[in-house]
Amino acid sequence: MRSIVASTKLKSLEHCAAEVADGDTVFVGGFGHAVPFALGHQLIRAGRRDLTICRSGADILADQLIAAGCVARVVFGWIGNPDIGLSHAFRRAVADESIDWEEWTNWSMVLRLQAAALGVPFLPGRVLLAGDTPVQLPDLKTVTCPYTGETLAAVPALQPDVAIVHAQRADEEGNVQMWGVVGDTAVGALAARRIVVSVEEIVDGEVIRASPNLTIIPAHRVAAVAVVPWGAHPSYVQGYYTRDDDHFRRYGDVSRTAEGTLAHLDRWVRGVDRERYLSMIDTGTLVDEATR
Amino acid sequence: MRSIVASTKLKSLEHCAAEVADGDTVFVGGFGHAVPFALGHQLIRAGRRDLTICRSGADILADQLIAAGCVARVVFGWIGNPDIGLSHAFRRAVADESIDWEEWTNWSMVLRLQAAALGVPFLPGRVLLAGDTPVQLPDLKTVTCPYTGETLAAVPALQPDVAIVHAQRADEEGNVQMWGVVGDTAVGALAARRIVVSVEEIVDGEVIRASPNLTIIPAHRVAAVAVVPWGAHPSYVQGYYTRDDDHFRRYGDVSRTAEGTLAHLDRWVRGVDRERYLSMIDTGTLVDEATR
Amino acid sequence: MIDDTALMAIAAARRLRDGEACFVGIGVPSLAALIARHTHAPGMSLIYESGAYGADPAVLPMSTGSPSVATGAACLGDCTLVFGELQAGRIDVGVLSAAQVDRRGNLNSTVIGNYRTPKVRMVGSGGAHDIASLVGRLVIVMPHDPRRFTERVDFVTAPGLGEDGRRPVGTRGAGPVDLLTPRAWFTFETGEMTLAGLQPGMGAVAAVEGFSWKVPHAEDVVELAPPTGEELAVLRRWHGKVETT
Amino acid sequence: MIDDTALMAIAAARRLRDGEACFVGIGVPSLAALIARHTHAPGMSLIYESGAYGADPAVLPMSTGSPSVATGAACLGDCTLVFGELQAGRIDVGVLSAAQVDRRGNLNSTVIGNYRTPKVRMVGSGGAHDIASLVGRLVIVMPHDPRRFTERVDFVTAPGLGEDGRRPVGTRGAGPVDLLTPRAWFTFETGEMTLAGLQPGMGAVAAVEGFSWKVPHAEDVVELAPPTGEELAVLRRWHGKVETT
Repeated sequence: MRSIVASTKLKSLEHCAAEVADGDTVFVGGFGHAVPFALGHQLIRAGRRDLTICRSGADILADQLIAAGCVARVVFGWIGNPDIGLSHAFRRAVADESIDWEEWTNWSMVLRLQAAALGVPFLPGRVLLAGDTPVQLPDLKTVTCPYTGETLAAVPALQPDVAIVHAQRADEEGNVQMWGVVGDTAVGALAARRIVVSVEEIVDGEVIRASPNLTIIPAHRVAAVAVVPWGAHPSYVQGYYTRDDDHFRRYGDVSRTAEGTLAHLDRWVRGVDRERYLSMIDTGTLVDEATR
Repeated sequence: MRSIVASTKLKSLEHCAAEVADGDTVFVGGFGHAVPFALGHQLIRAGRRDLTICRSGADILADQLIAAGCVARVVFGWIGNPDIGLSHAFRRAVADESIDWEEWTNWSMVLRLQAAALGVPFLPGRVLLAGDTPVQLPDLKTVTCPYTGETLAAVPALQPDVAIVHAQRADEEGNVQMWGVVGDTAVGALAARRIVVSVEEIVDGEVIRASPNLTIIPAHRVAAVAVVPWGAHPSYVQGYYTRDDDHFRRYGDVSRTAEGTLAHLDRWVRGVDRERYLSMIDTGTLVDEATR
Repeated sequence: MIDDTALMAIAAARRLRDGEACFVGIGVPSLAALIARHTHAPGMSLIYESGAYGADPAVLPMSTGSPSVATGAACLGDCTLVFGELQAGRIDVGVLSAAQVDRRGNLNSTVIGNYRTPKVRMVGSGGAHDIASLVGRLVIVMPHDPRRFTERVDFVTAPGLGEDGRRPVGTRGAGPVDLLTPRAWFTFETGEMTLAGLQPGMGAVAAVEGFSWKVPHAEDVVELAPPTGEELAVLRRWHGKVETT
Repeated sequence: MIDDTALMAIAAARRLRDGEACFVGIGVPSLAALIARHTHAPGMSLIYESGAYGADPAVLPMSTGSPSVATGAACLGDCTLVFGELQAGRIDVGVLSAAQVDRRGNLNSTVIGNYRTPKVRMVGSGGAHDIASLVGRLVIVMPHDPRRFTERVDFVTAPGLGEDGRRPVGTRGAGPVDLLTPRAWFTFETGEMTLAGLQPGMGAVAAVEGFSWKVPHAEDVVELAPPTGEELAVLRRWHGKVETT
């Protein structure tokens, strides 16, 4: 009785990526943890164009999407290679004026997504009121509290067309479970009109329903789910595999030049299927590390 | 190394209840699940007065606090005995004008607490704009979105002086874990200046840190924790014991009169210690039900 | 077995569609949603204000936070999650009951009589105001008790339609679309409560017996199909079985 | 072993107090907080913007969302939880670094040069603006690199004090109170960066060597105590050990 499955949301990686259309505003999930590299790479392979990508802290997946020419605009709170250095493709795109961007802070980006998740056009915030960050946001408004008279930032809602998210597991109905670092993944997904998800594994509905507090996205919000083991590599998935820090370091080196970045994309993304990708990483070491 | 414990927050039930002062605004945790009956009953035994109690949906613990004369004011979204009937002590107090009250809705109460948890004086909402509920809130203001021009309710923050919460478990440092129905318990607790907690059991920090996603209140927000097995009875604690529906039904009967209510409080609260209380309930049946 | 509750719940269940996200209240609303989910709408998600999605209670819950709501749910978030989704317009349908309903589909669960000096002080809104203000459309279930049907409720807890028959400013969604009783099915397409169907064997007069105003009829007042064997079999899993004694 | 990082981190650790809730960034800020927690401040809670409270990383995390932040944390909420607590004024102290700092304690991690046509486009605020705007007080760690110390940063990512030496309107908390380098300890009590202490064996001239403006001295410029054996032993657990290769 409890295992009624109405219809399956289970689709291929290609199908999931096809939920993202040229010109869409895309929330990219993963706060250091469970970054949807496989879904993002599929967007590159599919030649998606003119995307606006948004999230609070954007790491090298954003850099790769920019380098591959998928991105017209970035809306972010931070963009770089954590603890290693800059987002070089973004830096170059700024220098040659080939990209537009809008720069917030991590909290104000979360508030923007939270506003959309709550269905309100803005949320009041106590940031973006000093320093130069608000100066670069000429359309930003303030709001006066009708009770206290205080001036707060009116942080505008940001509703992505689609969210791409990676997580530990889901059932066929599309209930998505994540644990470990959640960051802004749940709120960013819930803010979006459509949600597509890749997971390490599909489990029976009974497994999901045995620990419903871990479900971060309920099924009726999910458009499609793909099973993509290692789909967050080189980031990590709590309980499955650890972060491939060396990969981030190597990308920090090669991405210093446009040529190096494109060579990296040729090697790791373009024309590379998942089987080939997995053959190129030392999965044994990464799994072992996760169990320490 | 990971088990460093700075100082214990572990206190007696009496100590925890003493964190609530006469005249305080008290958030009462528990959304059907894990209602802090033991803490609330201790407030009655301690003769606390002039409290403002607040939460979204208030059940018979609120009724008992009112009947016992602890409460000057109720701020609520709903008040009653779920699926059984009215909050008779509240009904009588309204009739004899011995209580003040402020009536919202469950979502607007959650927004009020959420605003306090987020440190902002209001949140915009799409409720309280039609019908008679807003008419009874003469101080309620609206706010105009500076981007869309829409009129929204400006739902004012509600910061309780103290929250009383029951949960499954905590460690000595005060990290509180809850699973099952959370409702508005976490947001209401985080909204408050002080948080006092009773739990079914104290566990080692290692246990907490093995499943940190279940921690709803981090230790540094917690003033004191008491170990009170069955501390949510007659409500329930997921994984520990089920709801004592009969107790709610019996209270629904006896609470129809002031005399019946006071007799119930004499029998179950006043002059009754935890040992005596536990001897009066059929713990075996309730535990068995929980494992179904 | 085919008592009033069964007739109301089964008729309401038929107004719910497969694949919908359905925000439900306690009592007959829960029963209606469960019947739908276990007959023609297996992909419907039951949502409770306590934070539960995809709930599948084994017994009828007494509270939106009851053990049967939590156990076996697909997702247990918090109030902010479910009401946030509701406010963002992402919940298709709500099922509610109340103490009173009026010809505009306004619901009252707050007071009988005057607000500050009421004849009966009731439970208040809970999530009812929020659901009625925001959900995609509202299905109402009411026992046939003439005192519960009034031309104008004493207090509009949950807004339906205004005096002009349109949704009040500040609300979203279609508001009340269906009202089911053990005797009849009413709709609100014209802006007021209109008799649209009759429970099997029921007459049009009996359908509104005791109501204090003249309820208009739709052009075609249909007779509702009797409960099917499947519906009754499913109903029996929950009907009369509230949470443990 | 007592390299620049060690000197900076240990001196910063001493500015943190037992029992505090401490919002930390990646790198030396994390190292400083870990030293404090494992020496004099066992009851301090390390908070990362990814949602972690009471984090206790076994190796120095490369990202605020790294495995070492998650594993062994006391609480993993989400960004809304931690930034909400920050905005509500409930986080006592933050520890940050940046590309540039100025005499008013403003931090820049956004651009060198002009904003739209920069010489170097950097990573941006992340949580730095939010932490500096809202935290109880801010401790800054900076390597001694004269290019990083300017009278006015190119871009105020994270607001410190205004030109009048006071906190800008719209910010909360005390703002920058301590700045630690491998050579010195600076404070901002007077409204501008002031030399308050020297690392062991360091002279007052070397402390500000290469800085483009004249940094005032406190009345008593103290000599900081050298790292203790305990501090160095604790430091060695993390120093140089970033996440797995």
